[in-house]
Amino acid sequence: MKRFLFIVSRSPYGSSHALEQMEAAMVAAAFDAKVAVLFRDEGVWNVQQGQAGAAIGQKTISNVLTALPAYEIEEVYVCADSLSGRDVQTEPSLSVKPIHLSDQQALISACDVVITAQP
Amino acid sequence: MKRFLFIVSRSPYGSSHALEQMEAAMVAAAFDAKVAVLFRDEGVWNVQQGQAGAAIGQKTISNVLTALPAYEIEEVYVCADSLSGRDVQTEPSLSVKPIHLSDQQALISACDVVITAQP
Amino acid sequence: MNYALAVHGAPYASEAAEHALSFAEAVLASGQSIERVFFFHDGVYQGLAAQVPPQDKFNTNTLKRWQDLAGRGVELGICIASGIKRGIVDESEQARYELEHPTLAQGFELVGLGQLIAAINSADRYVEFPA
Amino acid sequence: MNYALAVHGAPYASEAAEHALSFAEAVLASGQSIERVFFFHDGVYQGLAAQVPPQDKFNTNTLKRWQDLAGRGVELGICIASGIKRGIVDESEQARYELEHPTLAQGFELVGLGQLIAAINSADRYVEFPA
Amino acid sequence: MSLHLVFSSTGLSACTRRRQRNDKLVLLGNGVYAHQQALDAGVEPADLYLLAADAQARGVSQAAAALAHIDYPTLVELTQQCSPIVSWND
Amino acid sequence: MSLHLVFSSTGLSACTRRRQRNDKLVLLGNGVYAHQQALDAGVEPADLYLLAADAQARGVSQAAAALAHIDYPTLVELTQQCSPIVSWND
Repeated sequence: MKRFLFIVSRSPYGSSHALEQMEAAMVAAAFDAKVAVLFRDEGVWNVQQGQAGAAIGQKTISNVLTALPAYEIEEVYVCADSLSGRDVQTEPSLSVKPIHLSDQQALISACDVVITAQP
Repeated sequence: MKRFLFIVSRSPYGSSHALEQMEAAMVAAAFDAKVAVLFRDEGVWNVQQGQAGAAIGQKTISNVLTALPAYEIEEVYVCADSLSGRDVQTEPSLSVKPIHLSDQQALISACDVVITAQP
Repeated sequence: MNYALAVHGAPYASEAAEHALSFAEAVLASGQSIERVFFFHDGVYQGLAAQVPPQDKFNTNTLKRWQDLAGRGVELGICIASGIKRGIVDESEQARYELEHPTLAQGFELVGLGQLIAAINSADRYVEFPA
Repeated sequence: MNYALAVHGAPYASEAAEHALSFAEAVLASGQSIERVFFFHDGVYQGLAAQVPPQDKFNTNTLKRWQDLAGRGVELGICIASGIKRGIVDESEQARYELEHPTLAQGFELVGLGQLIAAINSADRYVEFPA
Repeated sequence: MSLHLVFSSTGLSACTRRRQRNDKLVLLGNGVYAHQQALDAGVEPADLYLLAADAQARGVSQAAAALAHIDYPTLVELTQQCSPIVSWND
Repeated sequence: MSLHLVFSSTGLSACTRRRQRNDKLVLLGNGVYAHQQALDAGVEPADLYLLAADAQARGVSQAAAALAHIDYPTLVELTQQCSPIVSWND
């Protein structure tokens, strides 16, 4: 079975791309693939605490992300470099791990498939 | 009659937005509006010398820009700040003027309508 | 005051619809008027007929909000040049190009770029909602 | 080798079609195979039926190039979730949601996200053409 | 006096370098993340607004509590007071 | 060895910070403008490719003449030699 990495580089709500991408990650996991998720650059805002999508008639993406472990997606990373310089307060109910650039290099190389959604 | 400014911040070919925007500028000029065009950031690549859109089945945008004077669009500016740091060689058949940031501030304030096409 | 609005973003790729609709509704609520909403670039996809809103608790039906605006007399003009190349055609363009079906939603119409400039010239303000 | 391709960009908003089509044509020309092209996010607009190509000297008809690819046995799968909310529906979805006309172009089909993952699992390589 | 509608953090950079002092600036959509960046670029707090709904959706209302959070009717009022209205979404 | 497909100048920055030394990198679309930026970021000229048609359309063929300009069949060959294939288009 292949190892998938989903890289999310866009913040939520501005477009539905991050949400659609997480749906794809869950489907991959449902197919028994080994799935990791990496939030980088503006994408790190997806894990921000206190989101309330209802204010603009949208699903709250941090709530969607809390479902990842139920799909056995345990490797959820947030780029440490992207966090610095942004005032992101990580939603406490999410178990996400900061990851340094050098470890991201290794992560990407170790995967068979990298799926992104840009710009 | 109103004074229009079209701000082009995207490079050509990656999307058709710069081209569609220049069509709008020409229509505005045909309506006898006073029209200025400002290329900034990646948009400065629109005036690059030696373009050949035919290589990818597209119109060559620098050729489209040569038609601007025929529409009496004489104020065509390129952000000087955006030029520095990019190796842009301006197409010699275009009469475009480099413009500094402080003059762009004044230009924007002096216009009634600013039309952009982003991202 | 009289407003000309422009929408440059497609549904789901941008918040242009949410921003423009809420702004337009506030303009009308304040007793002011809208000369025309002009859909340009990828904004033309706002007028695609067959959009099926997600069946979630929000039931956000953006297309219906546009049509309600049209019902209140606001003209929704889709740039014909941007529209037909992307596949937004009314019955007359469908016939002209011998296409199988029209794709333009009720409440919208295809207009030329001149109608953008004319709306701006008639209006006191131009507000643009980008992609 | 066997390829799975993904297209995330809409026509005119991106070069995804030009890149993906030229790449796919080169894959086939080299004697290799394509498991499926999957259209995701705004890429679903590639399959909108009524696109009228600009009448210029280039006569680039991207939709026809996709259909030629389908004619050579390449499956063109549009993400059904991304597609129907944006207004890309086949006859069956049109009937289900009581819409006036279908909008999906010939040669394309609506498929689930599972078909993206299945294609990737069957293929040796996944290549993605972004928006 | 111009009104600048800023929809992203890169749009903010492009805007702040080209705005006149005392032009007003509204952060909308993903632009609301850039509230501190706007202050750092020298925008006076009195000239800076956030669209309340967009800040709330994104969870940045609290961090930007010192600034003016506005609704659509107030945004409409600002567009009456200012011209031209310029959008920035690089 | 990974293959990185870079479609923009900001995509290049995101990529070069996350690629392994000796991963190959192809500039496509608006990415071709960033050829000098790629060299400045430490990409070895031997690992750097431009899609010839995209460079030609944009008028940067000459400025990037020292680098390898490739066509689609060569791009297909690169995708056979490398895995995973990662797209960057921030």
